[in-house]
Amino acid sequence: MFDFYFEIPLVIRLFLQGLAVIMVIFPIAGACSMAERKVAAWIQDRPGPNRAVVPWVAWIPFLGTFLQRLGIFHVMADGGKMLFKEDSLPGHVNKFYFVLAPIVAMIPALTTVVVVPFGAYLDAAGKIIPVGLAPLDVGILAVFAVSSLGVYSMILAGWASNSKYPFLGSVRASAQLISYELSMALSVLPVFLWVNAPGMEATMGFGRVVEFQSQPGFLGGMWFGFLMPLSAFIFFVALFAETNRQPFDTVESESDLVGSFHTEYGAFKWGLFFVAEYSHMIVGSGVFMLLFGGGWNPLPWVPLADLVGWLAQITPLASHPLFVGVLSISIFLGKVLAMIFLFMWVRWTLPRFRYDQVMKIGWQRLLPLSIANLLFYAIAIAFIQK
Amino acid sequence: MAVITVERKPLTFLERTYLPQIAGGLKTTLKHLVAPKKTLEYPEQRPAIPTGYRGVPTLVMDPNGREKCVSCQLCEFVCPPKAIRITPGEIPADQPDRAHVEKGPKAFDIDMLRCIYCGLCQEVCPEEAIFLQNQFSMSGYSREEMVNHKDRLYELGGTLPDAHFKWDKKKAAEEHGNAH
Amino acid sequence: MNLKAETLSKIDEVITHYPVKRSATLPLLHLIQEDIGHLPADTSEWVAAKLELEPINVLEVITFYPMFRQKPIGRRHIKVCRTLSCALVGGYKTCATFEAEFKTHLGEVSPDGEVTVDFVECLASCGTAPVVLIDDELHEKVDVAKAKQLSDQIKAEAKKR
Amino acid sequence: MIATAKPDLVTVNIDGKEIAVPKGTNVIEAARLVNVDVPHYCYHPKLTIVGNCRMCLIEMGMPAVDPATKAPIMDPATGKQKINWIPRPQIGCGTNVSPGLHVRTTTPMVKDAREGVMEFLLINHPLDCPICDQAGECKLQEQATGYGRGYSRFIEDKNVKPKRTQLGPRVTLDDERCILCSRCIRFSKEIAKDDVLGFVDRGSYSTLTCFPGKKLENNYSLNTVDICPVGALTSTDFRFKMRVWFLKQTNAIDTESSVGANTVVWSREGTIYRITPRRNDEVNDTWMADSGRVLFKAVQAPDRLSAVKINGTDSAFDIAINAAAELFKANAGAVAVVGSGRSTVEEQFLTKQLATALKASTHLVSRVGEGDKLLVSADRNPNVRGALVTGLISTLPGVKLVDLGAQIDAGKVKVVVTVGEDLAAAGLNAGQLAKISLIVLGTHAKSMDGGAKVVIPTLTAFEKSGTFVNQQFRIQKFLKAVPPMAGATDDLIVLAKLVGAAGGATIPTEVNALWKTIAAAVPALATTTFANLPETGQLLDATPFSALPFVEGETLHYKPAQPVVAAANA
Repeated sequence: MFDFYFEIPLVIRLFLQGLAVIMVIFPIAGACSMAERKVAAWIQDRPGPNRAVVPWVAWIPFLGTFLQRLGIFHVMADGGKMLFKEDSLPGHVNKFYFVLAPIVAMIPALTTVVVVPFGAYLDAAGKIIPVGLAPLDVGILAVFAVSSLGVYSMILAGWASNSKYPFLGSVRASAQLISYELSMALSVLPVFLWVNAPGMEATMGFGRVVEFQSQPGFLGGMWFGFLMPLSAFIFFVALFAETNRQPFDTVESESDLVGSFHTEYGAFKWGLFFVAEYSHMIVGSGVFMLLFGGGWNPLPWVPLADLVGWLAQITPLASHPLFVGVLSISIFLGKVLAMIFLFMWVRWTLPRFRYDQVMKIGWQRLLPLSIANLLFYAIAIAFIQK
Repeated sequence: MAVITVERKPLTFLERTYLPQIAGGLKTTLKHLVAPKKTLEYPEQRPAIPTGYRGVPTLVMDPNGREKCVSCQLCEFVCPPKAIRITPGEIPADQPDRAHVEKGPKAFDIDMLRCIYCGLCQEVCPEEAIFLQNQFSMSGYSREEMVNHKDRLYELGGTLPDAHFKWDKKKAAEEHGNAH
Repeated sequence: MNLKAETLSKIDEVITHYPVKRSATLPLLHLIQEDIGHLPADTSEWVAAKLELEPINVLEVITFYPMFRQKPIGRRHIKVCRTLSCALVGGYKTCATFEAEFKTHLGEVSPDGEVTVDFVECLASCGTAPVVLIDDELHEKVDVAKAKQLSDQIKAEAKKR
Repeated sequence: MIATAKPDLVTVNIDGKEIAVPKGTNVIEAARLVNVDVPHYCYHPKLTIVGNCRMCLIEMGMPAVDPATKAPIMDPATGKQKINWIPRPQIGCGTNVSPGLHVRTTTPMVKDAREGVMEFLLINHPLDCPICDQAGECKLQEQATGYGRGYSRFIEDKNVKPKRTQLGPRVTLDDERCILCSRCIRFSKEIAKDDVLGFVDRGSYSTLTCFPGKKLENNYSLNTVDICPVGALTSTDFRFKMRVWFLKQTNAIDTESSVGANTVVWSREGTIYRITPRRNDEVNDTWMADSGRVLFKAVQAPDRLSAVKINGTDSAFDIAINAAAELFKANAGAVAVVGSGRSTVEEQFLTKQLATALKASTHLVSRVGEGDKLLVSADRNPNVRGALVTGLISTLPGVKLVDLGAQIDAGKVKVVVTVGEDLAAAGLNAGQLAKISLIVLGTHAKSMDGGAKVVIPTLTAFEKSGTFVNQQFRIQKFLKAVPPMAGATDDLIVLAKLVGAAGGATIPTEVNALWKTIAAAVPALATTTFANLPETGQLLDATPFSALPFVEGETLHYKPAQPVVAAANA
């Protein structure tokens, strides 16, 4: 059915796929920024942004008003503003690196998406095949490797700004990322230890992890989040730190560093930093869901295949590959968005840690914990898979 | 001075992880997420102005519609940011309802870009002619527009009830009083 | 100033009584009032010139004493005592009676030009209050009835003329 | 201890403080010397004492002596001589000091007396302070605060009196506010010798009036406004113009005649609102003439010069100086300088320097009017003696610039520099003016401005600091009251530039620095500095000029050295 697609030369196909990802990530990032403002408002008992409206939408009764009250047109207003306002370049900055920084920020943010599968479809054999741009075997390693490059953008931005607050912010950013990357990596190791059972072809890809969580049986159907709560917790906390979200946003920390690395930025360059931050969040949430949240499986002990099977009993259309693809992507996206809501919810609940607390948590709490966690599961898995 | 040492209860392990507190916090914010909104949508919904509110300073008329200000310039003197500027003038003798007051402002300007809404002008006014009233939003497109002139000040101020009738009494005394 | 020759000579004489001319101000004013009946507007200037003063000095004296009249009065001058003793036994009523009888108000000349009624301070006959001085003649215990009687008498005398 | 008094001094004790004062001093003045304030309304140091306000009531006593032996009676409790206090309070203004007099101003009796007097004074005083021009400098306001009861017990109706009587062309009377101190009446009678004010209807309705048909219109009428302790007499010109607490006070000198009355200029934000006299017992006591109080109106007059002009077209200052320099060069030896008796000493000094540099003849315009024997003298130039002292002129100026006219007619003078003088008004005729190239330094548009080659606007006396030498050869300074008008340049700067243009030395134009130059160049001013000049002025040695026939007749605190013979010449 989609054979024509596979007849397109590979380069163009990959280009189209890449474009598609950008076309999805950008609006979601924009929507996230909007959602952030709305969630913030609701948590603070405010209505939030609710003014902007496109004229012809405003004419639709009820729906127009509803959309306006929801504030969704502020995404367009904000985006338009960011695109069209004067993009000033301060006189005292290192111009080349200053312009380079937001570009550098975007590259890892968009690149990591490549290796993250965001759904699955049933092949002719009825086997669930993950959908992703590049289902690499090194999966998690690629994510770690590329996403940690994001910190270079902050260092570049802070240094190129030639201003003390951005510089302080960028120093904090590098320290914070190094501190938490360790725990993060250690926390996911037990997952891969488990899924790479002796005798199997070894992989660091996400497909196997989700596949593992889709197995029938009690342990199989149980997501890693339940199987390894400590790992999940450490990964979750480290994720906050990696994406510079509250309570770990000492990097941005507007109350003591003005705006930190993006103090001197404005307009679209500033916007790019935020799109990058949200892409990080999206990718991070995706990785968390793949590793600990069952991927595109709807519920614990209810794998996607079972759901498709049940639906197929109602209508045979349900086993159509396209439907399964859309269903799985929707489930996965839903989980990711739920994660992002969690990010926002936490943001408006917890106060920011002090910088020394951030370092202390990272090195003195999370790192020993993750090492202990790794040792525990290494031994446990050794016993189980003996 | 007695020093009372308050024994602090040591934190339990769970408390030291802060996780229960974080969960409690999340619960609180979740409650607020669905709670009814507490804000006013300002231009459409106006707040109720409490009595004694110090809004834009205005000039008021007495119940007879006569201007109360006699341009004593005490408000100009007391105004900390020097927002008030008065040009005093004499009320000509041919105005039957005002001539007995003798003096009134020829020009009365309040620069709302300078005004800090402190209310000292109202406090110092011996004639109770200047009041900070309910009006709280002032805007304009130019600096000139932000200067309230006398006409505008009276338009904003209107007429307030007044129990003194000092000048009415004075006029009555002039007409029927202890004149020799 | 239209003074009688007799008054003028009296004035010149009275000035010599005092070491400084200024002191003759009061006697001069009395003499002029006796002559004319009141003190016309140019009195101050005339007396000032006479006594080498400034007119304002004389005017101050004229306005100070209630007995100096700056306006003409009626042919008869009725002064009713207003001070405590007389007021207590009906001085106010007496005064009102005179006012009603001659259809006039205090200090004004009655319409027929006959009298001026004044309500004045103590006439120094408290024992026989209320007292009334008509020109230079003192009338004692003038109650309302006697006031009417006095009024009739004045009216009758006026008719005779 | 009672100090031994000098023969003409009397030692008194005021609130426990001993002070020796000259005989004849009254208690208010004696108390002032020990910084004890005795409140008063009717008393004025330069007027007779009437003692009718009763505000200065104080307690007095004399040391007790035994009537028989005249031996002092000692108080065993204190070991000092007993004081016989007079049981009733006495007025301070009407009591002259006597040896050993004891005064108490802080006792309950004095306090009660003051409260009582204040209460009576306020009975009929209207609550006019918000509209009253005197508010802020009102004795009644101050003393009601300082010594009054603080609240009113008066529930009856106040007397109603005329509110805006025009006593004269310059004075407005509000009779309700009058507290009957009679200062104005005494001033009119004693100082102005124009006895037109008086109280009529004395009693509850005492009213200050001008005699019907007369007006308070003598040239000193506004002094009554100054001495009025309340707001009864107000200046019609200043009425309702500005509250006094906004006004900045600057010491100045009256420029209308050679009396040099000391004044205070009251201004706010560069606008002058009024001029009042300043006490100088050697010159003008506490008075000044009305005519001197309106001089400030010249500062903002519509005909003020505000642009440098060359041949009638607007130009720039430096170009004008260059044009002057060219005129000087082209007509070397044929230049005359007309100085002014209205210029300051500093300007006259620079004018003299200019004349020296140009080798020019100097002239001064004379203004002779009639003296009023009080504070306006016959010589209407405030500073002719300054010109004599600085050497700008050596003889008194002749009438109508006859010398200069003759020189022009003879063709000896082709360029005239005039410092603030209108040559047409000063006596040159149109033909003479047509023959010369004129360089004008002036403040106001004048008839010959159109014909002048170079016109440089300069400052009025209110916009600059300087000194004048008055008829007594008293050098007095005045200070800048308001900032200079835009477009006008300080006379000193213009003159110094002209001196430079004429090839002379550079002279500092800052007044203190300039005075160092002046002190070095002018022997009579060798010991004078601008900064340290006393408030009351400094008398200069007049002997070198004693032979000159000055035109002034006798005025307050001035007697001409010789009978006025110059009048005959004039």
